[in-house]
Order: sequence, then C-alpha cells, then structure tokens
Amino acid sequence: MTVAEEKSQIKEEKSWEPKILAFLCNWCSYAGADLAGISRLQYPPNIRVVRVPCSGRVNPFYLIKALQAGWDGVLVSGCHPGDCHYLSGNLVARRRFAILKDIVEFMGISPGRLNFSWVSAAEGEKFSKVVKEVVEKVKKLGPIRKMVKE
Amino acid sequence: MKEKILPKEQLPQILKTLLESYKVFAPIKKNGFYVFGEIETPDEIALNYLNSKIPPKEIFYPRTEVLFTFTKSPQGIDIQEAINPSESRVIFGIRPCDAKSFTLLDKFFSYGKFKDPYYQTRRENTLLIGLACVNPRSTCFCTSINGSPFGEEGLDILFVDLGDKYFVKSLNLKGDELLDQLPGLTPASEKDRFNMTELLKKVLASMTPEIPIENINTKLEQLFDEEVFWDQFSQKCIGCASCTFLCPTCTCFDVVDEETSSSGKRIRLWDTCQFPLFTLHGSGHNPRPTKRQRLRQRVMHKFSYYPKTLDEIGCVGCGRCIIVCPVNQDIREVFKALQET
Amino acid sequence: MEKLEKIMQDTAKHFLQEQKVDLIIGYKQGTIPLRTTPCFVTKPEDISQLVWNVCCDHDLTNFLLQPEYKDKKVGIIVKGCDARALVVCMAEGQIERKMVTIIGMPCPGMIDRKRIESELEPKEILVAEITEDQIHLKGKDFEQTLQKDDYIQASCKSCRYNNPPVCDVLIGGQPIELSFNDDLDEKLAELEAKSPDERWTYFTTLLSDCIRCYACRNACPLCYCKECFVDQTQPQWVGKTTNISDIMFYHMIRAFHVAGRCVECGACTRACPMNIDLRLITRKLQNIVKDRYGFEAGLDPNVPPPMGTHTMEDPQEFITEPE
Amino acid sequence: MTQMSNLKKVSNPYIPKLTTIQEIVSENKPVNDLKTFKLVFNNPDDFKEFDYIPGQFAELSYFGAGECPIGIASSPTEEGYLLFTVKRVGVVTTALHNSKEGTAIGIRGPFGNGWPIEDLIGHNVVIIGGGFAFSTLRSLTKYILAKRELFKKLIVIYGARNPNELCYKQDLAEWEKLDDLELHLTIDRPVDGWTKKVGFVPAITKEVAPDSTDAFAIVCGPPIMIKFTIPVLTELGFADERILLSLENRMKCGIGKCGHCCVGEKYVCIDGPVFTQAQLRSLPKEY
Repeated sequence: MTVAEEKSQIKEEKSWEPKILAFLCNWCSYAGADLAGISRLQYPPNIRVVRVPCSGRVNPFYLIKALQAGWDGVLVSGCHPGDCHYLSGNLVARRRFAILKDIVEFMGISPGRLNFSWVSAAEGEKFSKVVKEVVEKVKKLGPIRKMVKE
Repeated sequence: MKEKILPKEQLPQILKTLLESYKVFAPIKKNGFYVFGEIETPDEIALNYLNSKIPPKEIFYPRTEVLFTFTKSPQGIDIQEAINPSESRVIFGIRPCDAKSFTLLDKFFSYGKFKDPYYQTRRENTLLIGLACVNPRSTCFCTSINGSPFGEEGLDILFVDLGDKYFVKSLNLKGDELLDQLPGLTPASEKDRFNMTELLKKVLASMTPEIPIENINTKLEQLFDEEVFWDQFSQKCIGCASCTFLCPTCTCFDVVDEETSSSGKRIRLWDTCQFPLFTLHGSGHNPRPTKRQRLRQRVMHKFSYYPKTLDEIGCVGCGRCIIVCPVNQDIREVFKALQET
Repeated sequence: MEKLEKIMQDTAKHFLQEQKVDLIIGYKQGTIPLRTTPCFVTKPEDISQLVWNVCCDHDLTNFLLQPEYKDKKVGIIVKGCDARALVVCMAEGQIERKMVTIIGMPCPGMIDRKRIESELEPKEILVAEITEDQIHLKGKDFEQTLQKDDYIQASCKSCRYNNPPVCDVLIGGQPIELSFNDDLDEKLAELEAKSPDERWTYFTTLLSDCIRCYACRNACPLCYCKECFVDQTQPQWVGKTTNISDIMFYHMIRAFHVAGRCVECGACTRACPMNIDLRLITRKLQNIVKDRYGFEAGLDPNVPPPMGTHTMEDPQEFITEPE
Repeated sequence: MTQMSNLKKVSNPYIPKLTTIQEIVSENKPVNDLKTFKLVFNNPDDFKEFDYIPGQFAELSYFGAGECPIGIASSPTEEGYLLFTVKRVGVVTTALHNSKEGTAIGIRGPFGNGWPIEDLIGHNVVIIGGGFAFSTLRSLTKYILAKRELFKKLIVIYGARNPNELCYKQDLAEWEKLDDLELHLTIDRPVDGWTKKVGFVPAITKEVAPDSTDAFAIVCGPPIMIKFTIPVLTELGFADERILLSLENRMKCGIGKCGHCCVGEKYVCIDGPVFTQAQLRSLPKEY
C-alpha cells in the first residue's frame, strides 16, 4: 500500500458510514417507509431498500450474500404477525430468521448485523426509529470484515 | 546415476541444505492425517507415514486457481494473466506411486495441441525426492499397475530406508547435480546395494498379491453395457466423490467467473465426474444421469480411455479411493469381478 | 452382538421369504479391517452376508431416497440415528411408511476406525477382532488390544437415541442403554460463552480445510434435494471456491437447511475426507430448534417438521422493537 | 528460469482475445431467445491468427459471467468479423443476450475439428439442419458457395418449428435465388402464408431423397431429429462413414483438459465436435 492509499483509507475509516441493505415487504414496511417519507420524518440515509412481495420471500441467501458483498448490516421488515397479506408469510419468515440468526451468530457474525422488524403501513414513525436503531447498532460494530469476500 | 549412503541422523542437515536454496514440501501431520505442506525447519517433517491422505498433486494443481484477472473500465477490458513463475522447489518424501502420478499428469497436461501452462509452470523447477515404501498398505496395488514400492518413475532422487541409514540413489542428471551439493553422503557399498535389493524382495513378498489386470481394457469394453455388472458396484455408491477428489491422477476441473463491481477473475477448481451436474446440458439433458454411468466413467476413464489416449493406465495403485470411501467401495473388487466374467 | 446378528439374519430372511419385502438393505463385511459395506439382499439364501457389528456406521437411509427403490418394498437395517433420519424423511413426505419395513438394531455405539488408523499409522491393521469390550488388532510385526469404549465414535458418544424410536421390529427386543462420557455439551457451552470474534476464528480455522467436495452433503441422509443450492447457477448465490467466505457461506446455509431436520447421525463428519468435525454445529442445531420450538427431529413421522410449520406464538425476542 | 522463457512463447490457451460486439440480430422476434452476434477483434492481428474452418467452435467469454462454447456461424470466406448464433439458456448466454453493441466479449479458439472440407471437395454435399443448430451449417453453406467450383451438387434441407424460428432469413432469401443450390425449407406445422414444405426434417429428407452416390450427408440438429434422420439416410444408401454429425456436450475448457465433454476416450472439444456416424457407433452413447 502506498502512503497515499494508506492515508485515504484512514480518512475513509474516520468518515465511515454503515451501508445497510433493507428488504421491505410491499404491503406493510415499504408503505411504512413511504409514510415516514411523506411525514418528513428524519432517519439516517444509510439504508438501501429492496422491495419484496413479502418478508417470507426473503431467502437466507440474500442476507448472507449481502454480508459477503460488503453490506455492513441487513434489515428485513414485514407485516406484523397476523397481518400478512399472504396470511402466513411473515410467520414462516419469523421461524426462518430466528434459526438463521442463531446459526450465523453462533458461527461468529456479531449480533446486530442481521436485523428483523415488523412495521405496518401506518407506522411511519416506527420505521424511522427502527432504521435509527439498526444504524446505531451497526455503527458500533464498525465496517464488516468477517464475511466479506476478498 | 549415483548411489550414496546417508546416516539417518544426517537427514536434518540435508533438509537444512535444501531449505537454503529451495522451497521444500514434505509430509507433515495435520488434523490426524498426513499431507504435503511447505516446511520451514527440518523438524516439521513427519516421515513416519504410510502415505499422505491428500495426494501431492495439489502442489502443482491446486484446488482453486486463478487463471486470470480482469478489470472493466470505460476504455474496455484489461486481462492480466495470473501465471507466476515458480521458485525452485523440492518435494521431499514423496512415495513412488505419487511420483508416478506426476508422470501421468505431465503427459496429460501437455498432450495434444494445447498445453496447460499453469500446471507446467508450477511443475517445472521442481525436484522430486522420493521415499521408497518399505511398508506398503494392504490397500496398495501399485505392483498390479506396473509400479513398484521402490519405483523410480518421475523421481530425481530416491531414498530407501535401510533401518539406520538411507540408501540414496540419484536417477538423472538433475538428481546427480543435487546430490553433489548435499552434505554427509558417502558412497554406497556393494553390501548396501545387496541390502536394498533384499529389502525390496521382502517388501514385494509382503504385499497384497497382484491383481491380474491384463486385457482389462478389452474386458471393460465388452462389459460396457452390462448394467448388472456395474450395478453391483454403483448400487452402494453415495456419489460423494471423495474417490476422485483424493485421486492423484484425477484432473477434471470446472471454470467459473467471479466478479466485483469493476474487476473479476476467472477461476478453475477441481470438479468430479461423480456429480450429475458434471455432464448436465443447458437443455436439461444429461448424458450420464445415473450413478452406474458415473462410476463406470471413473473406471473406464482410468483403465480404458487413459491407455487409449496416453498409452498408460491412469491409476497408480495408491489405494486412496479405497481408504477414503465412506461405503468401502473397493476398486479391486471391480478387477476381481472382471476376471471372473 | 453375534447373537443379535443371527436374529437379524433370521428376521430379514423371514421378511424376504414371506415376500413382505423385495429387498433388504443391510451391511456386509467390508474389504478392509474395521469396515462394513452396504449390501442389498434380494434372495433369502444370500442372507448370511448380512453382518451386525460395531463397524456398521454407515447410514443406509440414504439409499431409500434413490429412484431405483421408489416403488419397492424395502426392508432396512437401522440404528437409532438411521431410524430418526428415516422418520424425518417420512415426515417430509419423501418415503412412504408402508413401503418400508424397519428392522431396528439397538446400537451400542460404533467404533471410530479413522481415529484408530490415524493413531496407529505407520502401523497398519490387517486383522481386527472385536469382542464385547475389546478390539484386538494385528498387523505386520505388531499386535495390540484396545478398549472398545475408548474408541467409540465421537458422534456415538454424544448420541441420545441409540435405540430406534420407530421400528417394525427391534432385534433382540431389548433397548441398550449407553453410558459414555461425553463432553460435546461442555465444548458447546464453552464455545457459546466466547465472543463472536473468537467463535469466528474457531469456525474459520476449523473449516479452512474444507475442499468443497460436498461429501458431507452427499453422505447426509437428509440432503436429498434434486438440485443443491451450491449447484444452482441462476443465480449463483454461493461461490464455488475455497475462499473462506465461500466456505462459511456454504456451511452456514447447509446448517440452516438441515435445522430442525438433522438427527446428529454424524454421517457428514464421518464422510469428510479432511476430517472436519461438524458435530458442534449439528448439536447447536438441535439446541436451537429445541429451545425455540420444543422440537426434536426424527421421533414421530406424524409431527410436521418445524421449518414447515409455525404458530402465532412463536418466540420473537430477536425482532427489533424500538422504544 | 530458462525453461520459463520457453513456456512464455507458447500462448496461454486459457486467455481470451478481446472482441467487440458490432451488431446483434434477433433471429426469432418476438420470442427473442435466439440472437446472432457479429464480433470484431479489437486487435486485427488476432483475427489473422484466428484461422478457422466451418464446423469449428469458439469459447465466448462474457467477463464476470463465464464462458460457453458456441459454433461459429460465419464462414472463413467472410472477412473481418465472426458470427455466433446464441440461444438464451444459461448464465453466460443470458448475459450475452442482455448485452448491447459495443460490449467487450472474450473469445478463445477456434477449437474442434470442423467439417472435413478436404473430404467434401469434389463430392456432392447434402446439408440437413434443424432449428438453431443450423449455425455451423450456415458457415459450411457459405463456404461452399464461395468456393463453388470445388464442390459438386449442393442440397440444403433446413427445418424449424415455424417460419419465425428459421435463422438467417436474409441468407435463405438469397440462397433461394441461386440455381446451383437446391434449398428445401420446411416447418413442423402448416402456417398461413407459408408456401414451402411442411413436415419434420426426416420426412422431408425422405421426400427430397437426395442421391447418395458420391455424396456426403451433413446433419446437425436436435437429438430427436438426428435420431430419425439417420435411418432415412441409411435407407437412401449413405454409408456410415459419409454421414457427418456434430456433437454437443457440457464443456468448460475447450482444449481437452477439463474432462467435461468426454465421450469414451474422445473429447468433443478436440476430437470432435464433428464425428462420422461410423465413429459414433464405436463410442458410448454418452452425449
């Protein structure tokens, strides 16, 4: 590494902001995020949103692949249990994420990298809070190094 | 051709000398089994072994290997070849069967119009110092496949353990030159030579009787379509492909691209004919959809196709496939059954 | 065990003669000491090939899922772990209960030939005799006797269901109780108490030897997908290289895919050509599923697998709920 | 190190040469899963080195997606560019289909033996093709037309599911006007406005009944078409040695090393893809 590169890296680390990939369900959380926007609620600009039909559509591959591609954290958000547009998609997802999170964290990924939440279409404020909390958590953890593929 | 004697306590000195000018690969013990790894000091070496679990082929033909890297820019694509000339290397303590496997790989990777520069580059500048098998496994069948526990094929120097000393034999000019640089060697006497021949006789006598493999080629061809014959073996196969992954003469590979936003690399990695995916067409058609066909392919490739294209049997009789198979598939049983039909 | 072997042969023979089954999948003597190999008996007169000893470690359930046995009535010799794998396959609708005749063997624990061989190298075992509690080994210029209990496979020592929980006939009629000292749970607790970074180091070190040969997947009686996720190319989620990130990706997802299904038979660990011990992961899976959903795999074919079902009340303490 | 320098002189067969897509033609709008790519080498010297004959193939790289073997559809008599007709099937072909003019494509080749031009010279040639497998047959037809005096009679039978699936429509229109080429186009089922033959390729072959004396039959198409065409040809008196076929198998390296495409002791990539029916009889049916 040249001196210039080293300097730029130090600079980069100082001004580092986490990148978080959010999978939002079309019917609740995406609308919740929309509402947060319409209501002019402030939340950190660190998330990039992927709209999915249902939290149950989120395959574990997406989450691990995101970490591998260098996303510092992942958020999956769907309808509250009982409110799923497809009746039980989020219940399936809940079991899936619980187990995935347990395994991934057991194998050494820090808790806080994988995040899940329920946000309804009416909960614009909750959405902004969730994002704030997740960004805070990931910020504390620092840039992801473990799963990133060199 | 020089024949020398090396007292055993002098071996570390020899290794030290080698380490001064070569990268040295030798058997080391890891996770309860032996592998060939790079050593930095003479005491890392573990010579008290039957054979390495993983064949040393991965020194020349690694499991994953970058063929080239590329960068994409608005100006176009820039390709950087990923061949690095290898430093001078020595593989010490390789068994004759594995050394023979390199002669097969050498042939294979350079046969035909196209040569494989990755293998060849790694392979050159490497000296092979063998350690004769004085204690072959019961699963070894090198003698059935024109090999010998004291075989010299592919080696530059052969060490034979005579108890308290090594009989050291250089086998070509390169070996001669290297021997001249090594300390502590004394000329071998007639008696040493006699002892070595006697030892070879003893070792050969102790080995599992030879499996007759004459005409194996024609027999295999005759039986090619005999489903019942192949089923008796393929029936218990679970298709795990350990046999091919740990085979010193298996060479098949897959090629994949990996890419980040602006750059990427093309990688080749070991692949195996024992997986259905190996032959699956884009259309969904699979020329070898069953275990029977895949097992047959493995046997045919080594014992029929190899002799046809390269004039040699594509097996060195190391017996690794027998040892590693989780369901105890034993290739010798195939030979036996062949002889019986 | 010879006694049980005889009863097993008689029972199997009876089933064949009565045409209750088309074939019996069992074990026969292998070609090297301490090994058995799967065998497929269709004629009653061949039944004497069948053996039962402490080297019958292979999980035969694997074969039942193969297309050639789809429409056959199969009799299968199972140990506790194999029976559980069979039950999982039944619960998942892969195998029809009525097509299978389960011949259950009370399992005393299988011996760990890999460890014996590794410890003895460069000596090689040529003859092995196994008695009730000892293993007599003979080779070139050596003879040695080992205590059987010292060389039981690690996955058998930590076994919790050595007797088949479901079977048509239990050979000998008597379940065996195991009492091995096993430290898997302590080891797991120790690892769990460590920091994520330490655990990451532990697993990356453990798995760095992985050569991605997928022997673990192929040996697993429950990895029966027609197309495994590692073979999928459109899109290709998992890189195929031995880059540690790809290796971890593979093992995380494989663990996820067998969660709530894994019966800890140890087939993956046994099949690994690189001797990678995956038992801490498989034990952790058991605990996760049990703690969260009170479920243990492979005990009842009529209970749906935990990843195929859900309730409104499932625990969700991991869901981010801002104040 | 001296050895090293020797090696360097031999070019690395795994490194692709760079080309650019100059033109993309969809062969079967609106289905659009069949496109012909016109590739031009970035370095004209590379094209000079790319010395090929009809029937050979090349490995096309879409960097980041991978490589796939594709038969060369252009004829060496067409100067300055290469044509490849690609069906969208897997990862690489999809990436190719999604790319635009100007995209950099890597190319390795030419590989394989190609149609045995030397043997065909001075003989009648019957070309029988089905679907998009016609690509290397287009190459051969073009080649023969360019060196017409070297060959005797030329018959082309080409069938597809429907008129839309017939590739190289412009070429076909030109060929129809020629009087030294007997062209029979056919489709599987009648379609309004179609005035030419209707029926499967084997049946049409039987109907056309090309004379087998002094002739070679060259067949390329889907396996089912080949299966039923061979008996027709045999009946017409074509010897197995004079029926030529082009095989396809999963393939990675194209140079006889990766092991994927082997059929018996033969590698489709270096010993094929062209085999005579006689050769195929002695090979296992693993293709």
